[in-house]
Amino acid sequence: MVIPAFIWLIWLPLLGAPLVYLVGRLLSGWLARWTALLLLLAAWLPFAATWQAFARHETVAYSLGQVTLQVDGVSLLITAVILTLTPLIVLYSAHTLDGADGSEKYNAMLLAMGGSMIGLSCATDLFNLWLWFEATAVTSYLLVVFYHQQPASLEAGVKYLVQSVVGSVLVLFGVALVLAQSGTLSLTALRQQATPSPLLLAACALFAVGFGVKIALVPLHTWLPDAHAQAPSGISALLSGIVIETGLVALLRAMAALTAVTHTWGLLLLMLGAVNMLVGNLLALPQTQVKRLLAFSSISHIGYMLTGLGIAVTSGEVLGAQGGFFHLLTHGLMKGLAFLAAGALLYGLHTAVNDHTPLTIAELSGSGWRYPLVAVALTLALLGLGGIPPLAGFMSKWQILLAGMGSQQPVLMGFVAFAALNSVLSLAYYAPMVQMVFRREMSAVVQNGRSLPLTMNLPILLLALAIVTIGLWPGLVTRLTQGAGTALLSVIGNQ
Amino acid sequence: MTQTTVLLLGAVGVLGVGLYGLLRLRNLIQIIVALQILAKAAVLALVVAGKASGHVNLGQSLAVTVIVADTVIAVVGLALAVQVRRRLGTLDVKALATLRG
Amino acid sequence: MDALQKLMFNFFPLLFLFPLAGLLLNVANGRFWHKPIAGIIASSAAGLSFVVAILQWVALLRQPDGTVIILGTWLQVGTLNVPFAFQVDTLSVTMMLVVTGIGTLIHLYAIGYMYGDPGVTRFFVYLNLFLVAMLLLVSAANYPLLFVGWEGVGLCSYLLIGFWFDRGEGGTGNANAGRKAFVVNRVGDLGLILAMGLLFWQLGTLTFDDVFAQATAVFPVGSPLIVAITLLLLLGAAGKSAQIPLFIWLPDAMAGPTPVSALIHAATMVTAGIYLIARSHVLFALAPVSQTAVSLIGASTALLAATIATAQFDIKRVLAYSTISQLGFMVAAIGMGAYVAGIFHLITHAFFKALLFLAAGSVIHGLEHGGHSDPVTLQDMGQMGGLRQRMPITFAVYLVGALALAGIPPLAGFFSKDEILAAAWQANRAVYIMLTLAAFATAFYMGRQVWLVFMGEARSETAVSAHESPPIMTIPLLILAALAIVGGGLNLPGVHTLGHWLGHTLGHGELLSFNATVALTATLLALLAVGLAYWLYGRHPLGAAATDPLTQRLGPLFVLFNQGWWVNEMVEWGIKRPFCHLSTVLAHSDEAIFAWAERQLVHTVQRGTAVLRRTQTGQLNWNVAGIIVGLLLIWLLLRFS
Amino acid sequence: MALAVGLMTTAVFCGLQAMRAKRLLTAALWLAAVSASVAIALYQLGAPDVAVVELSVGAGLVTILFVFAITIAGDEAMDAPPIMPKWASWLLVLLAVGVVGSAIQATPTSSAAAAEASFTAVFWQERGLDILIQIGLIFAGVLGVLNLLTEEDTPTPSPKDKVP
Repeated sequence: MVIPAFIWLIWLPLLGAPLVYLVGRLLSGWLARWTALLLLLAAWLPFAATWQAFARHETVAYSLGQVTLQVDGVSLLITAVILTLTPLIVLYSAHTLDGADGSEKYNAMLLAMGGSMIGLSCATDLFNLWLWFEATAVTSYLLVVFYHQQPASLEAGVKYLVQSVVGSVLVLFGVALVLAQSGTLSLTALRQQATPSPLLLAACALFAVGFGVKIALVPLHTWLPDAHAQAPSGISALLSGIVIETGLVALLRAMAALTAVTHTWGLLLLMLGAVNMLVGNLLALPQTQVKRLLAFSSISHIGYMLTGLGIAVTSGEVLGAQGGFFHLLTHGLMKGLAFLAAGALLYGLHTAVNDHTPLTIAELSGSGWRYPLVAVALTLALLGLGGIPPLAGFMSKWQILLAGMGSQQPVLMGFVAFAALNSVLSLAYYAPMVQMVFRREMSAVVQNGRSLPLTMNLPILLLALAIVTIGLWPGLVTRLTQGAGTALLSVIGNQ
Repeated sequence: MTQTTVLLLGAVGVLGVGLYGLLRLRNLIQIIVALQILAKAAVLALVVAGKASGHVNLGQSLAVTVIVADTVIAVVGLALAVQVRRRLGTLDVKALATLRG
Repeated sequence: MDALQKLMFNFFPLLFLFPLAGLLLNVANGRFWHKPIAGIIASSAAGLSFVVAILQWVALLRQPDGTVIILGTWLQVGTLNVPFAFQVDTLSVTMMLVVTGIGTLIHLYAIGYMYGDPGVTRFFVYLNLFLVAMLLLVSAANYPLLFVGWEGVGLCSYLLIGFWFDRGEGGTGNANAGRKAFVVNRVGDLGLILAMGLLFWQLGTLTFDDVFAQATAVFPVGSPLIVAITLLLLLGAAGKSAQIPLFIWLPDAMAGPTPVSALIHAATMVTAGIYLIARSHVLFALAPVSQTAVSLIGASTALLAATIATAQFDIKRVLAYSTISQLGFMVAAIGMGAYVAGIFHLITHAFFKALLFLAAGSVIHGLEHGGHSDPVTLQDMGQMGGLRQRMPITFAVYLVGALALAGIPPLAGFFSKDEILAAAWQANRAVYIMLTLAAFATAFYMGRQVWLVFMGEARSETAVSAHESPPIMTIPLLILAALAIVGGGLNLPGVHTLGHWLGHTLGHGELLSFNATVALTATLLALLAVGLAYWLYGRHPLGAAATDPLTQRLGPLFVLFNQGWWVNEMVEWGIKRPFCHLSTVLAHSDEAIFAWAERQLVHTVQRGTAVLRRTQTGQLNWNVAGIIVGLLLIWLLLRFS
Repeated sequence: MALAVGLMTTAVFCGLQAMRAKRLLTAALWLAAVSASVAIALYQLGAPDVAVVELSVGAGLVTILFVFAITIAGDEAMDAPPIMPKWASWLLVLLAVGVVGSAIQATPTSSAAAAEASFTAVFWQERGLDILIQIGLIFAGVLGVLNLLTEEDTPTPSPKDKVP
């Protein structure tokens, strides 16, 4: 059997992980880092090949035994975001890890996490999906507590671990219920033969809750602000930018297979989305720590994605799915950038001078004059997150809004109006941060701040450019988001 | 009521015990015990489900995978608990509530 | 389109590129060169942009139907195609000329005004950024692009109001003012977003030409949907243009540096709402209800704000309320379909209100260099007086501005205001009466201000030591004063230059004939008001410790012996007291009501936040409980929906 | 049938004991008992292979791990009162169990054992991909634990002084 190129998208990072570890162990951490970087960049080659095959409308699939991995639009989108963010984060973390113990473990786990997330996005078997999900989760726990000397990291790690494990056991219970009822685990087969029954309905609820813990659906979100704020900044970027989104993909895959069981899951997504937006925004409002504020804002951004996807599921509006996935992509880049920039400031202002307390918003005062590049990038990211045109975040929210309006259903229009209101008010916490950055007076910590290494500035610059470019030419990524949107609609069927 | 139903209900019961433990316990290692109990429930449920649908061997192989995965989780959790004990001097999760609001 | 015209249109992108280049230069190099250079670069950028706008104007003179310039694709999703398209027609070019022209003068003035401020580079960066956004707003050829500019100017306004974030009440007053402006504006923006959503839903396009072409076919006159769309647009306009009930942010916005007040909060940004309604006039024509709503809101804003302005003591607050009131005139005009009159007043108002603000800035600047720096004292008219001799140029130009605003012929304000009043006379008597009363109050408070600030004797040491501002500030003032004098010539009755010009975009047919009765009434009322002001403030210059006679009854003996007591009593009880009381009461009640509403809103949000924060206990056990509650909720939702 | 009920009752009982245990070591031993009763149930069900794995790994290896961890971390006395009120915990647990349990009432019984490949074939071939991922999972776990247990020269708080 010919092994299709996309398998290398998964194997390259997964097999690369032990390699990187060994290189780091036996030779040097520096070499290990460059190996990791090289592997991740090399993964773009199979990506290009897969993209081409996909564009030719070939079925890109690979079976081992009875388990099949298959690429569709959603997997391509997720893979693109992973392959963009992960190498940048390897580069970004280089300086903070230099000389620290275990940099090779960090990079190896980063690779493993990337590989398992790509695998997750390709899974077509319910149990296989869970297993990839579990692999992603285990690597992410360990990355959250990478700085295990700090009590706060441990605290966040413990909460993350316990809540995630509860969620994953619930998913597993759902898998068991599905197996008991239908005797198959293949998502395609399930889609064809699932019929409404209390057992499958309970399974739906278990999937929603189990994956919902990872996505941080309110009220399952309590771990997120701790984990995302306490993790090393590069990991925070990855967690907020992509890990919670892969949870969303897993949820969509599982629920889409059971569409026949419950026609109301689109409404469920919309309602959860509305609650997430509101609660995320309200909780972000009083925050005084930069990273914690960003973490809470992730909760509300998941809400926008859910709104777009919910519109697609309820009304069959492809624009909604496209908008939801577009927001997934832009949020990945913007939140990634925001965390990287905040992390760079945290490094320059605190960590580099051996202060391990969190960075507060007040301490940002005047940092714009000391770190112009980082400050401008942070501003772009924050304003983009707040939906100020013409940045990327506005474009994706705008598509969701249009989808809701275009559906011509009053309920959906109500939901998008609520989303617009939330977006409008979210600036109440983004804007003061921007203003603080460009204040004239430098805070004491800014005056003592250390300069930032090139390896930190470069990823920030690249991501900032990407956001501005996507904002000005959203057409660049339309093919990705369109593919993902069509993929979702084709599996739930146009009702 | 058939044997499979009884066992499946039993699995739900064990799940409930685990959840109860997570709500009530304060000792981190004991919380990991509760997580293990949850995992037992899932293992049992998978095999019973396989049996009920006539794919007992499929259920078995999934269950083996789950046992392995949950052992990894137990190891990670225990290592974390040991670290917590070393850094904070206690296993009480109440001490792990500095991040809030 | 002939070759020359085409060539001039080719220059169009430079309109944005100059200010963009200016701000990038300043951002990149601001740290390295001397402060005044930042101002010079920013001003040149604005000036060059003005030249480009003139080129567009010349091009349109040859063939006035206008064109759409497409610079590339921007958004292409599903059926929606939004290009980077710019509308160059008589309306947008008029706005461009106002924005860049006044903008350039204010940039120049700001070089002097901001001299020595440590944040001067940042100031000019924001100012250039504002120009880019404002030009985008007025030249966009579709709603999303307009919205980009709309948000951009809002952001700049926020940044500039809070420019001196460390000043103001309790050290955070200015920052709070910025936030207030931002939030109120965003409420308006929500209206605009939803209006765009509804338009796209019904028409499947957001390009101006297509929307207007299809709207007449799709919407029957007065259909609920078009009424909803136009009312949402009105909400957007009310936010930006400070109309009832969203005007509360503008007076507080005066916390920003004075050039900002002149440029953003008087001459350009606040007129964006008027531009939006004028641009969407086809939609409003389909919804007579909304038109009536627009004109009533405009007229009541005009009257309310004018009464409040009579009872203010801060020199800039008087002008701020006056701006709200004049914006009300414009809104009322376009609500009645008198688009040309509205835009005409927009232009003349830009001249004389920018002039007044800058002159007020010159006063503040003059006092500041007298050695005092407390902004509250500096702007208190009670502490001024007698500046006529010490700041002669400022006094002269201020007088011109005040007379123009008061509507004294033949200054600019007379012609434009008269046209609005004439339109109101024909369209709606209630609106006419409100606007006439507002015009009367306008003349009165301007008279009061001139006397309090410039006439009489200095009432404080600060005022004694004041001196004239440098030429870099006074020259823009003189130019603006000249414009405020001759500005009325743009649209003389019977000639209608502006009417014909804008007619190419807004539709011909609305050329109001000169209404002698209205004009005479307005002029007489204005003179009467000025006379009243003189009678109160001019005949007996206030002493250093004297209070404003408006707040306190005049000494009864003095009144009794000089005027005959019954006349005085009649004036006192019949006109003056009620008038003053009304204005103070309005000023207070209005602030009280809005403050109450604001407090309630803030309180609710805070309470909600506090409750939510308590759920984030940080206790692992409670977190697991959250998961179980989530399971139950989701199951219920799936089971019973 | 009766055996199944008995085994399940035992499992739930042992689980509750593990939750109530005042010493960590006792809790770990009760956990092993749960594991054992589950393993017997699995065997009864006709799944001997997984029963063996559950006994050796679940009851054996995991218990050893717990004993190790408890030895390192110390067997703290647990007399602190729980944070959640008892009634609330019971209510939530019963509701959750009720939701899932009520769905199970109607378990299908298509136990007409389909012709199925042997356990070995299913495990090693049909689900081969799962095994590969498991290896990745184990690798990640090992790496992480190695990192977590790296000794630093930061002072370790003595067992007596607790964080205030």
